[in-house]
Amino acid sequence: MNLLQACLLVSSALFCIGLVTALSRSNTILVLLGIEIMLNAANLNFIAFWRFSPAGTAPATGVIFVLFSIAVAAAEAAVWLALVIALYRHQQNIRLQEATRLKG
Amino acid sequence: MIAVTPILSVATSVSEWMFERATHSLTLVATGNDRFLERFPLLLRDWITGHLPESLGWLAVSLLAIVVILAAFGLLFAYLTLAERKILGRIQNRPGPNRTGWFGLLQPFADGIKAVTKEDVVPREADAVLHFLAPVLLVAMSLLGLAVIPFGRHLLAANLEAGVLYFFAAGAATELAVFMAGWASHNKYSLLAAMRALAQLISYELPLLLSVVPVVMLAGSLSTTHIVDAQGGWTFGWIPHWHVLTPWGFAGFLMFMIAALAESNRSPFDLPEAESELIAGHLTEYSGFKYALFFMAEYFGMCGLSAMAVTLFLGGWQAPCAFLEFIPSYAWFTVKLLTLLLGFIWIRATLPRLRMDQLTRLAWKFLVPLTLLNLANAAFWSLSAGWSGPLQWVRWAIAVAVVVGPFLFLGRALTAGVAPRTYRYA
Amino acid sequence: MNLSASSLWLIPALPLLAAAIGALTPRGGRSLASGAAIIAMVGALGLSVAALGTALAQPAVHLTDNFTWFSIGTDAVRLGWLLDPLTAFMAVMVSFVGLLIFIFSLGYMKEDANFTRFFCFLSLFAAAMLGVLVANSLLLVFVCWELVGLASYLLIGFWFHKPSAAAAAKKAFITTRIGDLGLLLGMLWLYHVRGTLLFYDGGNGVLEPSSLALLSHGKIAGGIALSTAIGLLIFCGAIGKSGQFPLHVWLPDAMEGPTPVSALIHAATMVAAGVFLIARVYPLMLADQHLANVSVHALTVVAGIGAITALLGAAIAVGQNDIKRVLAFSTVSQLGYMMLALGVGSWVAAIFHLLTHAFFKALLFLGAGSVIHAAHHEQDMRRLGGLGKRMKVTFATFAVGMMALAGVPFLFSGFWSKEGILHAAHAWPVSQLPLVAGLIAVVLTAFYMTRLVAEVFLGSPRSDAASHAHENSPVMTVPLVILAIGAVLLGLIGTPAWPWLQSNLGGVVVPAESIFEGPGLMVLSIVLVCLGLGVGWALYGWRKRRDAFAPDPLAAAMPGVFAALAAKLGFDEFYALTFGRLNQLLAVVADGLDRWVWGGIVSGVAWMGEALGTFDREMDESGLNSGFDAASEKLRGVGNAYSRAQTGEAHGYLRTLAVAFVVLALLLLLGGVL
Amino acid sequence: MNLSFALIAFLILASAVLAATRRDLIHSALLLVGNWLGVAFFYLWAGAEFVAFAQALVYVGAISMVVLFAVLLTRRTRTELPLLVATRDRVVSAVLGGLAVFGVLAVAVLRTPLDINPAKPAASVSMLSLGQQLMGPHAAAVLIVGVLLTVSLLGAVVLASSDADGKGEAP
Repeated sequence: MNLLQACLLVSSALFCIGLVTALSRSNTILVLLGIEIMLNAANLNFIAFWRFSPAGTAPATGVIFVLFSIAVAAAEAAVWLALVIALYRHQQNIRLQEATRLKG
Repeated sequence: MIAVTPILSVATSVSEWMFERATHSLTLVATGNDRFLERFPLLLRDWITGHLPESLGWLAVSLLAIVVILAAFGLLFAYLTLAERKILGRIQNRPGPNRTGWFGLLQPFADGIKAVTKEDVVPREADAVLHFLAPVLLVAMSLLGLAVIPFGRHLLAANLEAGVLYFFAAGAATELAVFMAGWASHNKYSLLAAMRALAQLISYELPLLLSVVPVVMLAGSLSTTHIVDAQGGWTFGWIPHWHVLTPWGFAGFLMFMIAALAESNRSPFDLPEAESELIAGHLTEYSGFKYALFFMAEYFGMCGLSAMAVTLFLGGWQAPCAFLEFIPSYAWFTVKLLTLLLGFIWIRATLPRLRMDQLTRLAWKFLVPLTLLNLANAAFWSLSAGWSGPLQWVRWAIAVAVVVGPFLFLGRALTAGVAPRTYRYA
Repeated sequence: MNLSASSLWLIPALPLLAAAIGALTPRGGRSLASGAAIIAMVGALGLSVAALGTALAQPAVHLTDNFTWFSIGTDAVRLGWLLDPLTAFMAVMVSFVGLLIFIFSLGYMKEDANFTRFFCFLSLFAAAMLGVLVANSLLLVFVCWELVGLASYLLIGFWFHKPSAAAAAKKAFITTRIGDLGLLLGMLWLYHVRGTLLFYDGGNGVLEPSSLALLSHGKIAGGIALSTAIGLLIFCGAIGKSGQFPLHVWLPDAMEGPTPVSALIHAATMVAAGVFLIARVYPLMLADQHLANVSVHALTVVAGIGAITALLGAAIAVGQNDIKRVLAFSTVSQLGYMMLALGVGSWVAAIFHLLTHAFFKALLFLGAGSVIHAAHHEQDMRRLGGLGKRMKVTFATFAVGMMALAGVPFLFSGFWSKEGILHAAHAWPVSQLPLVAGLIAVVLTAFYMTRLVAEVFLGSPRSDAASHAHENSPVMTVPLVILAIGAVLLGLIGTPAWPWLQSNLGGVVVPAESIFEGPGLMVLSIVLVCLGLGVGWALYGWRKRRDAFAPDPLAAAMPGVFAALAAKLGFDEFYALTFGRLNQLLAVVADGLDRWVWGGIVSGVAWMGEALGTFDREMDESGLNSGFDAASEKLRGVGNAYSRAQTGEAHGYLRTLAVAFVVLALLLLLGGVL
Repeated sequence: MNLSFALIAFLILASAVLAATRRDLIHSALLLVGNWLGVAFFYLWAGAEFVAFAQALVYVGAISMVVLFAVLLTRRTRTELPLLVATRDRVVSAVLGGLAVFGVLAVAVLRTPLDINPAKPAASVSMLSLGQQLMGPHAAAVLIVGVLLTVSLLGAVVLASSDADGKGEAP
């Protein structure tokens, strides 16, 4: 196991922690936080691959990818804050399993 | 346990990273051929580190920088509180503290001893861990930013390529600490204050950063040393090339200072600790040394933002005239820093506190549009750098118009319908 | 002080900026709009003086700065700036006189509700005129030329709530457009022949020898040279702009605008543009002179038109009763002089007269404005009178202007510039008729100006307004004094004894002669001036008018002639009867075509579309719909079945995703793909 | 090098696990901030300074604020809800699912032969070249992200704004 694989394992573990959080918690905020963790895990991968890529290839693609990913995460955070507030206004709590009103 | 791990980890990774930086700045020193006074701090440092083995040199250099910053700003903090009390007193026509030591010069130390010896009260319902962590984190975070400020020609703790970004990233965590303090106290006033602080800090983070962007754009670098270097030189030997002396720089400086006032929770933006509404805000449940730590953090934050303003707009350690260069650079930096800090105190004594709606309106409807326009103005300034002759005047006229016109227009539009206040029974 | 040709654009740009500021200022911002306009004019004046300094360093050189505006294919449309003494002298005059008029307007328009709009338009006017001056391309000249027209339209119709003002603005606009059509045609022709419209372009410009040789070689039908035809078309534009016969009719009507506007139009900007244009393209006008076997030379036409206009304007001015109309017709007449000078070959004399005329005509108009302002907008000279005692400054300065215009000898600038023109006409080899016309006009000019001054300033007040008039504030009188000083002194730079202006304008040193050059002609013209003044004094000054309704002494003597002159020789009616009628007839025909022919075709097409639509709809409803209905039912059934999988629980979806991922990855791993 | 990596990894994972298991939402959120900081330290360790500071600025400075706002705006009482049976089932299934995913990922990572190049200098991408790349080949993406941020901000405002007439509320 080399350092790159260690990085990837850490990011896989982080991803799975995020997944478990998103799956197990009923609070919408925590579910969304779990998703943020997964996003971070993915970013970790980008940086790890960029750091250990062979010299002379792909100048800064990993870094730029992560920058855009962070920007998108910021946009996402704004939207999910609004979603949580709208949800709270509609059902007076933020339990995700109760938000099934659009079911067909 | 929770608290120790991150701190350990931080310490190791940051110190390793500092090592590379420190070695980098070591090489920079040898080329200096300036006066003795200018190099004196470096000589002192080399003399101290010279007694240590080579392998520990970098550690000593880093530690020395930290110790010097802590000592200097700790002392500055102590006497700034005294100065503030004295100046406020003089402005309000009373003497201020004058009993402890000559002219009250020992007052800060008396205050410190008193704070340490007081009982540290933690409410029963409070979240003990967070209650303890909040002041610690606050002080730590407000100190971090000082690492990238060039206090003199050779006095810089960490020469980062992204120094400006680092400064604001470090500052971002202070909001978190304020929130922690408010929430952990389990007191409704504290929580209200924390909410206010959050809203205020988020609102003013934007104009603060946006007013910095033009400087970064014009200097072409995020590094604080480069930004200071970009402001070097004089026209006719006595007009410095500081950013504040350009239309966009002047406007940017003013807006940066307004946002900095709000970011450091100083009057007239001290709503989170508005004593007439919220007792003492997020400080309500704190006493003794923790309370003192909060104050320390506030002053460190103020010093950090002022130092950044000096670096970005007022030419950093550059002397104002060519023939004044014989005075060492760190003296100039100190003079500029103290001027801004006294400005902070003066403003506190002069202006009444804003209301919450006025506060957010000022940020979103006034400062943010103006900073965005200023960004365009700076872009114009950089594009028109080659204009000469009569065009030079046109360039100035346009740049000034872009600054002044929207200011008047927005100011008028926002105060429309608000009659000047009359105090009939006062 | 020096100003390079590449910075020349700043001169018109400053007033243009002021106009923009004025346009954006709300009604309340009076001081902002007027301040911007006046500061811009001061700036333009400073730059113009600097430009003059640059130009006088090498009077014979045309400094240019050309640039490419845009490119089409391989052709590039190029514009440029031109700096020579002609540009510089004109720019100094326009910005100086304009500045004084702006300052005067501060007082004159003080009570007007649309003060800011007025200054916006004034600045636009000045900017357009300065643009004409600095342009080095006929195209750029044309653009600014039309802007001048637009600004004059806006300003003449400034009081558009008055029907007469609105009509006058329209008339001015349309009449000058007729001339501009000729200019546009000439421009297109020139571009067709030469492929460029730059005046000077290092040997390739249209006014440079190679181009002129080419143009004067080509002959077209009727035995006239190509350059003659193009020059005459360009002259059409000048006829319209400078109010020459037969398109002079708009100029007197333009008096409906505020008086500072009249001053600006008559003195500095609009009418000067025509004379300036001919002076600018003078090499082109001159190109056919060496040809002997052509039917007509361009300049002969110019001289003829100028002589007719000079005579006609002076004659009609005798019969007018409105102060401003008298002055307007005197402008027509003086412009005729300038054209005459151009036509007889002395463009330098024309520009000299243009400069002096700008000063004393601005002075006269502003003086008239001062009178009108003081007398509560009473303009009929029969109802004024006796103002000399009440308005001493105005009277004194107005008298200076009157004497300059009449050509009172030696002291006044008008005398010297007019002498220059008369001498040039005398030296013209082709004909002496222009000289005769000019000399008759000299008598008439002296006569009607004496009449004007006597009626307005002498005698006793003949209405309430006149008896309550008093002197205006310094903001109005100081410009008058400055202009009066200019009207006296400006003549000194162009006397035959010291022809500084003439030498510098053309870049060719004119030898100095004695003051009394060609004594015979000068004595004759002095005698004629005295004759005009004397007759005027005898008729109007000796026995003053008692009341507003007493008949004019001249009308009493020659009722038929006076009535014809008062009716402006019936030009307006003649045009209404001929061109107006023709236009109406064409409009009726066009209306009929529109209503019946084109309208019918459009209705027919519309009806066909409607019929097609109806047919389509029927097809859809009966044929296609049933098939779609059946398909939709099927889709709905599938959708119902599918929607059962949607539980609405977000956790469930995410879980499914995770399990599916694991299964897929296991398949790949075990299947040995990885 | 390896020691600090281990510490950072431990910080990241421990704070994430603790955040996922805390009852108190505020504690979870604050621990998560620690997690994000850990990720920033990882970037710093990997030599991506700019990204590390951006991460700190955006996550610690902005997104954490949004989280805390959401918590405070939707909190009713401080008392915790009883653990429901249905919740316990879900937790068990979630942990099983998570372990399965981790297993698959770990196997995939360990079985793949990966060449690494540790000799690469840490800060290989200078701020200048990063900026030139962003404004050069990636300029379109920067613009699009700008538009995205604006649109999401507007969308968030529309979503969260209360309906003025009150009729927009669902029945």
